[in-house]
This record gives sequence, structure tokens and C-alpha cells, in this order.
Amino acid sequence: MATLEETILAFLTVWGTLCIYSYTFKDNPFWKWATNTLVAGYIAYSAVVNIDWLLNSIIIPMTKNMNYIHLLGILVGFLWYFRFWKKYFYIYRYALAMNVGASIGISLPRSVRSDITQQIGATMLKLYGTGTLLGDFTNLVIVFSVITAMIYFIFTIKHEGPVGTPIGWISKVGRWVLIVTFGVAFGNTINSRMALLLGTVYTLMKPDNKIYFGILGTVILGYLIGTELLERRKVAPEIITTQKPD
Amino acid sequence: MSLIVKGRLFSGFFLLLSAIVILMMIEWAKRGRKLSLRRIAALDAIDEAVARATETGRPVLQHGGSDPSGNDTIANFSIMNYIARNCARRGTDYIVAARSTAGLPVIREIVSGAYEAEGKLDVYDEYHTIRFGSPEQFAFASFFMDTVATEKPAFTFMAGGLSGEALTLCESAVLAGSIVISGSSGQLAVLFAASDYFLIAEELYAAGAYLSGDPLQMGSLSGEDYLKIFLVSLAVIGIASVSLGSRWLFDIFNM
Amino acid sequence: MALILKRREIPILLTAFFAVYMMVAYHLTLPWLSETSQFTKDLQTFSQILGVMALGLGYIAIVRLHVGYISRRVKHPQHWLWSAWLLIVLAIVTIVGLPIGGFGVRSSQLRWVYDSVLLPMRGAMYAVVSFYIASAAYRVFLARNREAAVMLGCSIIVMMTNAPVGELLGTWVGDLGSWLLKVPCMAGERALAICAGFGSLVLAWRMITGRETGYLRGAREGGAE
Amino acid sequence: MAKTESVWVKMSQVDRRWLFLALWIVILLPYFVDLSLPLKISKMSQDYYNYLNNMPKGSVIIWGWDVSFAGWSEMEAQGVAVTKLLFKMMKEKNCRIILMGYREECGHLPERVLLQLGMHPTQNPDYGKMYVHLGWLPGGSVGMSNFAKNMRAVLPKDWWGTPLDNLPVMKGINQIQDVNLVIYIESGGCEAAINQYVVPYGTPLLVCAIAQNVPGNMPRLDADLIKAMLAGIRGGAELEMLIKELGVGNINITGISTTHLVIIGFMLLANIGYFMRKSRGET
Repeated sequence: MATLEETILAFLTVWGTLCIYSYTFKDNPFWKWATNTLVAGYIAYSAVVNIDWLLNSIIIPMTKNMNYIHLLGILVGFLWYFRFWKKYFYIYRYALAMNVGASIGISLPRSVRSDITQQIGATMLKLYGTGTLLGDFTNLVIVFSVITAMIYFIFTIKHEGPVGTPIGWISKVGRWVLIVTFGVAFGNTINSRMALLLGTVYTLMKPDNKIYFGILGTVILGYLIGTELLERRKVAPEIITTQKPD
Repeated sequence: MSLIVKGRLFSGFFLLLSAIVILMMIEWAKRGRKLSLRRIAALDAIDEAVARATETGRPVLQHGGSDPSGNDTIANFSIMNYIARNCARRGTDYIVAARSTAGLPVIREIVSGAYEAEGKLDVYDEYHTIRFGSPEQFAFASFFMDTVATEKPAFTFMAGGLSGEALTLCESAVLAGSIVISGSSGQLAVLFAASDYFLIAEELYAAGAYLSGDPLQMGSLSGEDYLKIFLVSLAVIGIASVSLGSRWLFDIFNM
Repeated sequence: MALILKRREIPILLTAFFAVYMMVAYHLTLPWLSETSQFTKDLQTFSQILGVMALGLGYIAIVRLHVGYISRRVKHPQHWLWSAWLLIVLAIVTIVGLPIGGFGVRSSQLRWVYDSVLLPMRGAMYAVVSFYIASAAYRVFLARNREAAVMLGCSIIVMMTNAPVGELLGTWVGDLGSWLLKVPCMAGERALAICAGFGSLVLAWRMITGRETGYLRGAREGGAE
Repeated sequence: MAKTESVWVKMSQVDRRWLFLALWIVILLPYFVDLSLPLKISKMSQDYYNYLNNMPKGSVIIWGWDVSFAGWSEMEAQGVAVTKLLFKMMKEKNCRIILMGYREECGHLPERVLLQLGMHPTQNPDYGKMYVHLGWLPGGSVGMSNFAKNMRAVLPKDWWGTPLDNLPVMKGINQIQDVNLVIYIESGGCEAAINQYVVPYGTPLLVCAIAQNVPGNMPRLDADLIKAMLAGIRGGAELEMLIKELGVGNINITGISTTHLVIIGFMLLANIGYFMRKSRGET
């Protein structure tokens, strides 16, 4: 027999999930309740875990062993809140500027290597002599695709004239490479989203939650269909098309 | 013990080179260098879509973008200026669905500026045109979909920090019978499939540069292109030399 | 004084100093200027704490926004009563999460909020998008032209590769799917990654040299009306 | 004539709520009917398993979490399976495991998994000797870069407040060079881990990626920035099979088959309708 706490937990889990799913039918009060709860819960949660890190890792150790850099960080950090003071809001920019500067300085030199030079390095492949025909072909396709797709993103050369026309052709090939890429990526995105959906349904179908899923699902669906029917009776039926005219 | 950490010389050199090339090109563009861009299909479509909105008497809706810090949002602002002027000139109803509190003043500045430039400030109604939803992702999505459902736009333009929710926005607009043109550097596949015209990553920046004619954006674009040509040529040399059995370019890359 | 502090140059100089210092330190091995020198470490710790101190910005912004909605009794974009509910939840979760009176981040109460509200509902929120992707796939993947046909074909092959049911058609589906992923798709993604790298390079250099001030622009509060 | 025309139009214009209903039915179907199919283990997952399983005795492994709330629905299979495998390695090979999170959500998430596996500090006396949960690290790439150089400055205590100096597992581990492997489970890209751990220090990195990010990670896998990658829920299900402990991945993978079939079916339906209309010159 489940305890009261477990019962409430199971009930809330199912209730919240179904309220959100109700949106796939149409906009409704359950959804409004769920979004507002979620926005508030998420913002409060991230604020408290940030405060917790500050307290545990910075402020409490500081009381035992003074660290002036940490203290300076906290004090300068209050500059962020000038944003809400109409007269001196511009002071907020200082904190923002330092923050932006630090993240640029830390990421940029590293991403030049990981995103640019290392990627070009990995494209320098043998075009023949890999041993297998498939290997040669694969390398050729990689080299060809990377270069044509990069040329697609060159904009300041017009696709006219003796230089521009061949570049225009190459960049057309590059577009095809991107289309294949997007096709594969779309397939993977569908997989991802379906897995996400299945994961939430798995939670709903857990032994503790199943019963509430049945009850609450019926209640919410009944409400949605009921209001939909009422509305349809009120307004003249409108043809719903899912397809835009070609 | 060398001055530079082993393995970081080439990427450091490239970083420096990029700075020099990009800043030089921006400077050159500012001094009045004329640049011509290749044709981008989606750009012509923007004009057509606005014209269609004018014909049908339905509004044009634009996504206001997220916080004004990324390339996407900057390009979106340039395009916003263009579309707003276009709508003001033709007298088409224009609506911006704003998401970011920080971006809101910028949007106001751009849209009122566009109406002023067309001499239509008398018909500009800020509360009608610029509507603020919510900074939170899905709350904004639901607001955007509400707006689409009530206003039934003929043309929807979306760019600037689109993420997981982008597809729902796009779908709702298409289902309302709108032409959708979007541009993004994330969620590429999904948006490419779902919108009528899609500006793929850098195409969006190029579109922004082209429509605004801003020397800063034009110059950066041209600087980037030179760097890309440099890299492509390096890659071609590298492939040739690797195929011939020499790996000297790799050694340079790993210096 | 205020006029001087208001100038754009100060934040731009700050950005430039932090960015250029970190970049230079990353490459050099000088005892006073390298990635592991004490000053670099201090600067990084300082930046990290500074970043975390922004934790209240979103919180305060949302409270102001919804207090505004309630005080004006708005009906759009949502009824003000929902805003009141939002503030109540905000208060409850904050109280449960602050380390006062037996509560706190590691208390069973916050874990309870996490398990029963945040985790399932946030997951469901994204799962709503799943329905839309299904309908988008149904709507857009008409082989209207060659582009759409190629995209449709690639997607179906990859979907069959990802789902075990594809193996019923034979092993070639999986082989073709993984070849598509590892070769043409990888190459296309590589080109996109390189171009994205350039995009961030350009933006960074423009910010450092003060040519791009978009991120400093419009940071004036009172916008959320 | 008019009647047959409308059939083709209807085929490509079904109200999307019918599609949603069909999805709901096939999602729930595997809970009532056994539709499970054999799963062939892909090379990518096999490589991942081999890489992890061949780690030498006594390795120090960081098990980093960067999964959002939403991503967890998909990544649960991978997260739990990798944790199980790591604890097996801890017992058999004396590997030291350091769990940590890289975003707000990921302080509680590993705790949840530890509870589920009976490895929570209140349940298991080995905590602190062979494995530890450091809590979450704020600050994105700035925080990671800082952590790599000086772990104890940013995370002086574990998630439950015990100073790291009092935990035997953390003895001699002060910077990323003392770690043999980083495993990173992500739902929002792994660029930060690559830029902060792999590029400057050359630490090997394994990634557990959400299926949506798999194409984006492919160039990095190919360029050897990532050693091996698990892809999406299928990767999770395959790893469960490799460690012979079936779990949520193998339950949900059946649903992947059914939902994918429905979506492909609807796509084909739309296309047949479109082509029939086109051949009749209706478009």
C-alpha cells in the first residue's frame, strides 16, 4: 500500500503531465495552470540552487579563510541589479561586459581549434590508396561535400562571370549536401522527440501512476471534447484545413 | 621552454589572422567599398510575401528575437527594419511579437524609426504593433500561437534565437495560412523542412547585411569569405599532399 | 561623473580587457602571463562568481512583469489571476529551497518538487513539440520537388535505421543509414560547424573592438510592459 | 467523380489531431501487447562499450551530467546504463568515479539515479571511498575551465557538504590532468566539454548524446575530439544489452518502432494523396 506522500506524488506527476499534453488538443485552462506553475517552479528552482552553490562553495569557506577574489566577485556581482534602477541602469553594463568578455576570451581560442583548424585537418584525407574501393569513395565524398558546402556559404562573389559561374555551380552542389544533411538530421530529430514522448509516457505508465493516468486522462479529455462540442454548436462549423493551398 | 604552449601556435596564428582580416574588411567597407552579394532566394520572397499580405489585407507578423546579443538577433533586427519600412510604405498591418525584455526598447526604436523614415509616423500605433509575450520559452510560444490564431497573418518572419519551440511557432503560422520565412543557426533541419523559405545560418547574416547595407555587417561578411577561401585552399593543398603521402600540413596544424 | 560612467567606452574596454587577456594567456607560457598563472586563475574565479551573481535577474524580472499584470488587472496575454498563481508558486518553491528552518536544496521537500513537478512537467512540455514534429513531417514531406524528395528519402532511411523495425527489411537499411550519417551528413555538419565558428569569431572581434554594442544596447529596464 | 477527388484531398489533409490520436494509440500499445523486436548492436555503441570496458585498472573517471529536465525523458536509459557500467567497473577494476553536473538540474539528477541504484550515501557505506557526487558546477565554459585547473577552488565540498579533503576518493585529484577519462551526457551540445577538456589538455572524452545532437557531433567524432559516442535512446537500449541489464531503454525502443512506422505511414499517405491529385491535374 502506497503511503500518502507517494500517492500525492504520483497524482501530481500525472496531473501536471496531462495538463500540458492537453495543449495538443487546444488552448485550455489546464494548460494555463501548468505553464504558470512550471515557469514559476523552474525560475525559483534555478535561483535557489545557484544561491546554494554560492553559500556552500564560496561564502561559507570564506568565513573560515578569507579570499579577497571571491569577495570582490560577490561585490561586483551586485552591479547586475542596477538594471532595475532606472536612473543608474547603465552600471549594469559593467557586469555584463566583464561576463561577456570572459566567456569570449575563454571559448574563442579553443573553439578556433575544435571548430575550425581541427575540422579542416580531419578533412585532409587520402583520395586513393585507402585499401578498399568504399574507403576511397567515402573519402572522396567527404572531401567533396565539405568543400562544396563551405563554398555555398561564400556570399560576396556573384554567381556571374568567368569566376562566379563555376562557383555558382559548386555552391548548388553544396546546397544538395546540406539538404542530405538536413534530411538525416530531421530523421534524428523525430527519433529524439519520439523518445522524449515515450519517456514521459513511461513515467505515466509506472505501476503507481497508471491508475491516475486513467482517471485524470478521462476527466481532462472529457472536458476538452465537451467544451469543443459546445463551441461547435455555438459557432457555425468552420472548415479546418491542415494543408495550405498550393 | 618555448614562449608559446605546444600545440597552440597555429590556432593562435589563425585567431590573429582572422582579427586582422575581419577588422580590415570592416574598415574598408566603412570607407565606402562597394560589395555585391550573390542572390539569396529567400530575400526576393520577403518582398513577394509582403506584397501578398498587402493584397489580402492581412497583417505581417515578425518574431522579435531573443536577447540582443547573438548574430541571429542582430540580423533579425536588420531585417525587421526592412520589413517594417516595406509595410509602412504599403500601408500593411505590421506586428512584432517580442520575447526579450532587453530587446524590447531596440525593437521600439527600429520600428518607430522605420515608420518615421517612410513618413508614416501618424499611422504608427505602438501598442498595436509591438506586443510583448513572455521571456519564458513555452509561455512565449503559446502567446505567439495565440497571436497567430487571432491575427491570421499572411506572412510570418521568424529569426533570432529560435530553439526547441521554433517548430510549434512555424507550424501554427503555416496552419493559419501564412507564408513562413525563417532563418536560424540552430534547429536547421526542422525549420528548413517546415518553413516555406529558410535562411540557413550564415545566409541569415548575409541577408541582414544585404538589406541593411550596414558596412559593419557587409565588411564582416567579406572578411569571413576571404578566411573561408583561405581555409578551402589550405584544405585542397592538404588533400593533395596527403594523397601524395606527405603530412607536412598536419604538422603545421599541430604546432 | 554620471556622464563619464554612462559612456559606452567603459563597458567596451572591460569586455576587451577580459577577452584579450584570456586569449593571450591561453597561448603563452610566461610565468606571469600564462593559463596557469595566479592572476589568470583569480580572474577566472572572479568571472565565474560574477556570472552566478546574475541569478536573481530572471527572478526579479518575472516578479516585476507579473506584479505589473496583476496591478493592471490585465486580460492579455493572460488573465491576471494566472499571474497571481505564478507568484504563489514562485514563493512556495523559493521558501522550500532556501536553507532556513530545515528546508534547503537538499531537503526532501525540494527533491519532492523536483520529482513531482519540474522533471515530469518540463519533459511533457518538450514532448508537446513531438506531436508538432509528427504533424510537420506529415504536412511538409511531399515530394513536390527534387529537394523535398531527397530530404524525404534520407529522413525515412534514417528513421528506419533508428527504429529496430527497420531491420526487418534487411541489414542494408542500417548500413545505408549509418553511412548517410557518417559521410554526407557528417561533411555537411562539418561545413556548418566551420561556418558557425566563423560567425562567433566575427561577432567576438566586433565586440572586442567596440564595433558591436548590440549586447549593451537596450539593456534598460522598464521595457517589460 | 467529385467523390473520388475528395478522397485524395482528404488523404493529404487529415486533421492533425487524428495523427495525434494514432500516435497515442501506438505509444500505449506496447504496454499491452508484446511487440519487442530483436535489436542489432550498432558499431558506434560497441565502440563505446569497448572503450569504456578497456579502461585500465584504477582509472579516475569523471561522469559529467549536462541533461536538461526535458532531455532526461530520452536520456534516462543511457544515464542509468552508463552509471551501472561505471559502478561495475568500480567494483571489478577499482576505478574511481566522480559524478558531477554542469547545469542547475544536474545536482539532483545524479542523486536520483544513485537512489534508484541503491548507491545513495545513506544506502551505501562505500560512498566517498570509491565514488563521489560533487554537485553541480555553475558558470558554463568559464566554470569548466576553472574546474579543469583547480577543482577545489570551485567545488570545495561534495553535494552533501562534506569537504573534499575528507573524502578518500578525491585524494591526489586536483586538476583535469589527474583524470583519465571524462564521460559527458548531454542534451544541449558537447562543445563546452570539448573546448575546456579535450582541446587544452587532451583528456579523452566519451559523449552520450541526445539523438537530435548526433549529426552535429559527428564531425567532432570524426576529428577524434570525441573518442566514442552513444546515440539517443537506441544507444541506451544497446548499452543495456551489452551490460546485460535491460531497463527503460529496452521498454521504450519498441515504442520507437511503432511511432516511427505511424509517422512514415502518414508521410506516405500524404504523398500518395499528393501524387494522385497531381496526376489528375488538381494541384
